[in-house]
Amino acid sequence: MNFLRNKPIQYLIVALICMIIPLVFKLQQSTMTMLNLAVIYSIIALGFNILLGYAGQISLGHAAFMGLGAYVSANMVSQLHMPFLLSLLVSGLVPMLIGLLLGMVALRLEGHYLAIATLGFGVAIQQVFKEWISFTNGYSGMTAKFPTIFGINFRSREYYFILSITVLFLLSVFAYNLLKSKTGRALIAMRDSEHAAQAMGISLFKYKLVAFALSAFYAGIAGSLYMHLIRFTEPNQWGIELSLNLLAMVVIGGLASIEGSILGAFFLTLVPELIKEIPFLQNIKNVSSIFTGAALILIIMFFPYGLARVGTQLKQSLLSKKKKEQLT
Amino acid sequence: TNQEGNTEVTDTANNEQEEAEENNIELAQGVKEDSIKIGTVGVQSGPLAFIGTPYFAGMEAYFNKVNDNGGVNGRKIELIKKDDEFNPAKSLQAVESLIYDEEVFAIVGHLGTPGVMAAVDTVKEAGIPSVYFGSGAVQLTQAGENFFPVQPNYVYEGKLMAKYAVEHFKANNLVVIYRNDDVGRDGLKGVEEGLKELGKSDILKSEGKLAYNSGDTDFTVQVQKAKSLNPDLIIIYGLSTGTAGVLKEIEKVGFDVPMLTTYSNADASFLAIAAPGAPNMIKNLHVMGWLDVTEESLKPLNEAMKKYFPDAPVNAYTMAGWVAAETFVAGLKEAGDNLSWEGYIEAMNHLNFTEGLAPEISYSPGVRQGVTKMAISKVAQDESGNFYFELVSEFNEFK
Amino acid sequence: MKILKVENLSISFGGLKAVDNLSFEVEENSIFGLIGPNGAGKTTVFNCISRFYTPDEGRIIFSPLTNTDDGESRAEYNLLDYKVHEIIGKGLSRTFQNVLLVKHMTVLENIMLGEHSTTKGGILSQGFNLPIVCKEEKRIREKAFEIMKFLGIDDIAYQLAASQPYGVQKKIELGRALVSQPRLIILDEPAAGMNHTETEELAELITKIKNEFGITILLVEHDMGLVMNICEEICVINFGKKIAEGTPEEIRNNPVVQEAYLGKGEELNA
Amino acid sequence: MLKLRDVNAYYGYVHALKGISIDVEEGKIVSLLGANGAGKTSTLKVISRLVSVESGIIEFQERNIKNYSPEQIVSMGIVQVPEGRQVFPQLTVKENLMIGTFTRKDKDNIPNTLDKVYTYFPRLKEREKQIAGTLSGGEQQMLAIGRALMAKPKLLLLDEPSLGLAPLIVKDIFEIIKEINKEGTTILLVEQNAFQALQISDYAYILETGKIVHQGRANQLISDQNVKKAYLGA
Amino acid sequence: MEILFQNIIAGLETGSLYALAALGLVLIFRTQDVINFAQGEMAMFSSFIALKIWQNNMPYPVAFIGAIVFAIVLGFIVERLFIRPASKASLVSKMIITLGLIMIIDGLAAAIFGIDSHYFRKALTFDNLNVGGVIIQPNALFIILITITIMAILFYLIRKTIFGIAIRATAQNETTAKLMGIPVSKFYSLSWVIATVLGAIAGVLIAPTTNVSTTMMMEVHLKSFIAAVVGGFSSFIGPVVGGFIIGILDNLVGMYISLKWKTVIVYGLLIFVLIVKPNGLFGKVQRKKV
Ligand SMILES: Nc1ncnc2c1ncn2[C@@H]1O[C@H](COP(=O)(O)OP(=O)(O)OP(=O)(O)O)[C@@H](O)[C@H]1O
Ligand SMILES: Nc1ncnc2c1ncn2[C@@H]1O[C@H](COP(=O)(O)OP(=O)(O)OP(=O)(O)O)[C@@H](O)[C@H]1O
Ligand SMILES: CC(C)C[C@H](N)C(=O)O
Ligand SMILES: [Mg+2]
Ligand SMILES: [Mg+2]
Repeated sequence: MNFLRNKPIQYLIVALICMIIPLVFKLQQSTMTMLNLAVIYSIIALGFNILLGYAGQISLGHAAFMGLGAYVSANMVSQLHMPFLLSLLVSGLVPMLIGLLLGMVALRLEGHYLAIATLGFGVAIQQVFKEWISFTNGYSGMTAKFPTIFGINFRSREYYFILSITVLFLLSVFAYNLLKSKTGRALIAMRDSEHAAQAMGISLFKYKLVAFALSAFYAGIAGSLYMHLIRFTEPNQWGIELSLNLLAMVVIGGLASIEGSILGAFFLTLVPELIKEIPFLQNIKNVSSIFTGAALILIIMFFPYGLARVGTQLKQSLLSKKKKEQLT
Repeated sequence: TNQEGNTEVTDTANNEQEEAEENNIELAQGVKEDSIKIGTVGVQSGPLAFIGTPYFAGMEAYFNKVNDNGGVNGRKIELIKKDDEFNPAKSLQAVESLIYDEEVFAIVGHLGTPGVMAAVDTVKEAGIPSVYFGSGAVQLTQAGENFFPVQPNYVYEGKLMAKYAVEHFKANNLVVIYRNDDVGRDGLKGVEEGLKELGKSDILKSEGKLAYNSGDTDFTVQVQKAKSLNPDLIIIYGLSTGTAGVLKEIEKVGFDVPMLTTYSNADASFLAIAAPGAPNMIKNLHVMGWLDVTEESLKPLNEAMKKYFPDAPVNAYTMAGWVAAETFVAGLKEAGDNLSWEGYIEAMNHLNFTEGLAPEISYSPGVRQGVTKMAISKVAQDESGNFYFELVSEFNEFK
Repeated sequence: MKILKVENLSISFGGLKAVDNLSFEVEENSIFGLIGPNGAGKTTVFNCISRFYTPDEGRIIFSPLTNTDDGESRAEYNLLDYKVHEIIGKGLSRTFQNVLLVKHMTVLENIMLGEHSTTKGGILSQGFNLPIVCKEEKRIREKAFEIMKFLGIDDIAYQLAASQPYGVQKKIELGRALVSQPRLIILDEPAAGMNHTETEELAELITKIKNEFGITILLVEHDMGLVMNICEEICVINFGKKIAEGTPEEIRNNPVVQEAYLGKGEELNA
Repeated sequence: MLKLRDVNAYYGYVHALKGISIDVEEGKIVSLLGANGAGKTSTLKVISRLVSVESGIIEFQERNIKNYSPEQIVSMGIVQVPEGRQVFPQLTVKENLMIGTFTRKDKDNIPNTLDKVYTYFPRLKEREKQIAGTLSGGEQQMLAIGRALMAKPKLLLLDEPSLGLAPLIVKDIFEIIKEINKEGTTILLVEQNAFQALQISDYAYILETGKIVHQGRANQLISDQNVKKAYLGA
Repeated sequence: MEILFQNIIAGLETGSLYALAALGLVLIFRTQDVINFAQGEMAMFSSFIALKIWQNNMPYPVAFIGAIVFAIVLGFIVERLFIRPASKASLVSKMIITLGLIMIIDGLAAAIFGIDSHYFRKALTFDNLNVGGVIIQPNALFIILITITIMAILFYLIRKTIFGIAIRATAQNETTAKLMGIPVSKFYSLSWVIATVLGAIAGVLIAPTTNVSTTMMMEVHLKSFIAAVVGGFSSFIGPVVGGFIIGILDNLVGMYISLKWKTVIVYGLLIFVLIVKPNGLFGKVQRKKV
């Protein structure tokens, strides 16, 4: 059973279970759409966590990358009639190139200044979406089709779920491998002490670019998957609100944690919808927003290291209590 | 665009048709002996809730009234409401939930262009009747036989504004200040098209097209530019806050010129925020209208609102919701007991509804224009200083 | 043979000349001390050598022995041509006056960080966990353990670096500098915060590093016991200028140094 | 003046202080010695109420201060020079010094104290307007000590004041400590430089892994062969 | 020429609204290193209080003071209830708390006050001045004046008094600040209270321009961030000048370059300014010492 300790294998098992559940138990279609969305947000959150959690670089403009991925992929599939898989890859690569630009900005800026510069970047890109009609169809919005891979059409929400989980799984394993080796150490070192990192031979230039490029890549992939699930997009979606939501996902899920990114994304996608379903709350206006806000705050107060580390945190406090008792 | 999708859909549609032929009293989903379940989707929370909330209230008020009077053919109408937060993905999710999980008979009054557009394919593939869209998107007139848009689309309204500009205002020099988004851009496009068809393209120069952004608070540039062009009419194609902001600036610099704005602003709540900031210049303002807003015809709405939602305001959005419900029920009455989807669509194809707030709503096979007649009203002031709209033209069509 | 030559180095901050036309040379495989009163400019010199600062004037030449295919050869680098992160790859590593460990890493990971520049494998091969990456990880891990054993901190390999006492943190930093297989290590006050016994251990350790690994050591330190004990040559600076240079014995008895820095002889040995 | 009885403290589940009892008499200099990680800093933090105590008694001038907040401790006259020169890096030297006077009531005497600190550390006067973060290590240490002196404390807690200071200045520091002690400030001193610390102290405690293993009059400890071997070096 | 001046004057007025909103933001940033995303929402809530008082036929000054009193309470409660319990959380986590606050405050405001926009009067309602064809509203001058006064007071407080030094020290190193006897937690309360009051003042003065509604501060708030960053977070003059610059730039770009692309251009300029001066126009550049 030793191989079960291998993280990628654990991921694989979880992924397989998740794929099978909807096939066995028929879930409602809208629920499946929501779960698909949660998986897609997990992908962008994962990329964003590499940036924020590991590399310590903030961005408040990441929604723009997801939007870019969505538009690139819609154009490639619908206008250029490219195969979906190729489009998926390209819709990761294009934002990645733009991500490099943002990385350059990050070389000069820190902390809150970086936050605002990236926010400005996001707003500017969003504005480009609004004005560049030939690429985005402006406010009228862009439509897309369900993807076809090797002749199989992913119109059913269950099949689509298999597709999105597969992508999430692959990207999680990639992230895991990367973060446990040289790059991961370099990013963390850069986050904790730029001086120490530099002295150890870590090029801030290289690793800031790597972090921004990777996270933009993940965002673009998520955008493409979103586009072919919802089959419609328009510029207003890719604004600050989504970028801030993303930030919230990663923080409450757990910074610098792959599982945390996924937990956070699921939390912020599902919880507001579930709250709306609670019968006796339905008459209160804006319950969902109020309760989601409260939940966010409570999680940070009680589990400052995020949902992913709730277990460890509880274990530790129990342990310290026990040890103290033993000692006194 | 969607090859595979389409064939499959026609397949299922065929199946249903066959079933219906075999068994004539087969009712569509959502229809029961004494009830009929329908759904609606719109924004109820977040920054745009000010649109969706009164809109839903208007709809509910009408359905409540119908139900209190015994329903339609003995069937009470059960309305399922979904909040999409103006997010297209959530809107799609809501529509899916209504069609496949709640299994409603029809979607009524789906609100918000992005959400409507995101769900177009799904609604089309399902074949479910969708009546009234809280959207001025022009694409809906071509979306399919099961789509029944009602409110004028922005492009059409723009065209009609051009016509009024030329015929009513005798304008020779026009300026358009528009909200730089789907609403304003479609409106501007309409004005341009209208002028072109009227052979008057020269009265709107490219310097005369002035955009503002939805969040703008400072309209100095737009008003200064407009002023320097010396126009004889300004069309303001924007929603309430922006339009009020423009008016305030116009008041500030004392710019005395006739103005025309969209039907979205044709209600008292707009006057309430715009008038105090521009007490003089607002009297130059004209609004388009597609509804008959005389006290007389508003009476049922006002009464129903007083009864069911005493605290809610009655504004353009309430009226829109009311019309959505009216239109759906009109179709329902027309269809009688033939409550399959085909039956309803068939009935709507012959609808000519004239008893409602809108002067006339009619469809025929292949024609999904919705409302085409609009009139203009001017802002006036009564003795006690209150502002109100005064109808100053007939209901006209473009052409 | 000189491994490091600092020539006419000057740097100023605002109006303050922190280092003023300073030159000194460090003999290969020796322990060289750079001492001087507080604010004399020692850390600033280190920061210039490790390229955190760019001097206003002067040159810094680093000429380590490098292993090439056909035996050892001597390279010559003008350090001012390189960026901070390129220095360690040339065979020069450093520690910091205010210990700079990566707080959220274990001791082991901190030390592995020192091997960053010698680890092979690109982003993609790491992401796909190619065999070369596994092999490299294994190699640097073993190397890290070797160093930790040498320093006697292998038992805390998996603990967080930040919760270690100050003295241990200094050792971890030393290990991190050592693991990159440098030819020259520059140490900024390694004994600060250590007590007498610990300082003696440190002295042994530094000598051992020199002897066993053949690494040259350039040292800034205020603990005169340590400096006099292990340094072969000492350069004394004050106000950024060199005021004396020589063997410990010469320095100890130099009146200028006594006046500016040491105080009278007897107090020294206390 | 200060009394600790059987104090236990934890970091998470690390038992850092295991039943520490210490007395500091008014007007005296008391040293706290021990190897790395023995718990010296933790003891000072417990007194300043930065680390919470699990059990035990902390009294200052007969008052139980266990539930006081750090700022209350300071206003009672206990001021600490923290380990590792914790200056405020973005403030100027002068501003750092002024922070020291935050709780002082006798605002009129502040210029005097400032003059005094400047005579102790002339370098600080030269650098009055420099941003503290750019000072050299030793200069920062001087600043940290000077800042505490600005508060005119009744009890001064010094955590390794000689850290990173040049030999001449170290000598000065111990002179300064003696001097302010003479002027009425009681001192609790943590030092690695044990020999010099004992020379100016009246009494000393030796800590090992969170426990007090030796204590006694300073001059006795200096001559105690065991202590000398284990803690002071030959 | 008149048009140019008209645009600049209007830009100054709008800019001072951004600046006013930014001052509260910067204050909290300076004391706690936290960016308070909810600053705008808190200001919105206070503005509603003023509106309600005014709508109940109370005189304008009463409404104004009512909003300020409310803001004092609100700032205190928010700090005690939401920020302090999370004192151990990281800085980004605190940012998320303020995001959560947005959701709560927005939700509550909509539930309590409804979702409609309301007209609110100006502080000064004298007739407009006409200076050589340029029309100036006395109210605009009043707003600009208030902004500069508040800026000056804050500047003095932070730069010159022992409290100011203590506030800055606390932001740099909380633990050591405590060791110096600074009542850190009281300072935090106080800075939230002051910041919320500043927000309320901004809100009440902005209301005549944006109308009072749950969304009234959205755009202003965003611009105020940018103002703070362009000017530099490390001073109080910076954000004010930053606000003026953005207000004027917005108009000039719209006037002379393009109304449609002005957002892209202004944000592009912002990023450019930051790249050239990474600490903002008034921020100090510091060589970090190792
Ligand atoms: N970035 C800077 N800006 C201004 N002054 C600086 C800067 N860096 C160093 N200094 C000044 O330059 C002088 C030399 O500092 P440096 O840190 O090199 O001293 P040092 O010899 O290492 O002293 P110590 O033994 O106390 O660590 C000091 O007086 C310091 O205040
Ligand atoms: N923040 C912390 N988290 C966990 N453990 C800690 C923390 N701070 C100190 N410790 C542990 O508590 C013990 C006592 O530490 P303390 O800093 O008091 O020692 P010290 O005697 O001051 O040592 P030094 O001479 O190195 O300053 C040590 O084992 C240390 O590892
Ligand atoms: C006027 C409203 C009923 C419609 C809304 N403005 C929309 O975008 O679709
Ligand atoms: Mg130094
Ligand atoms: Mg200590």
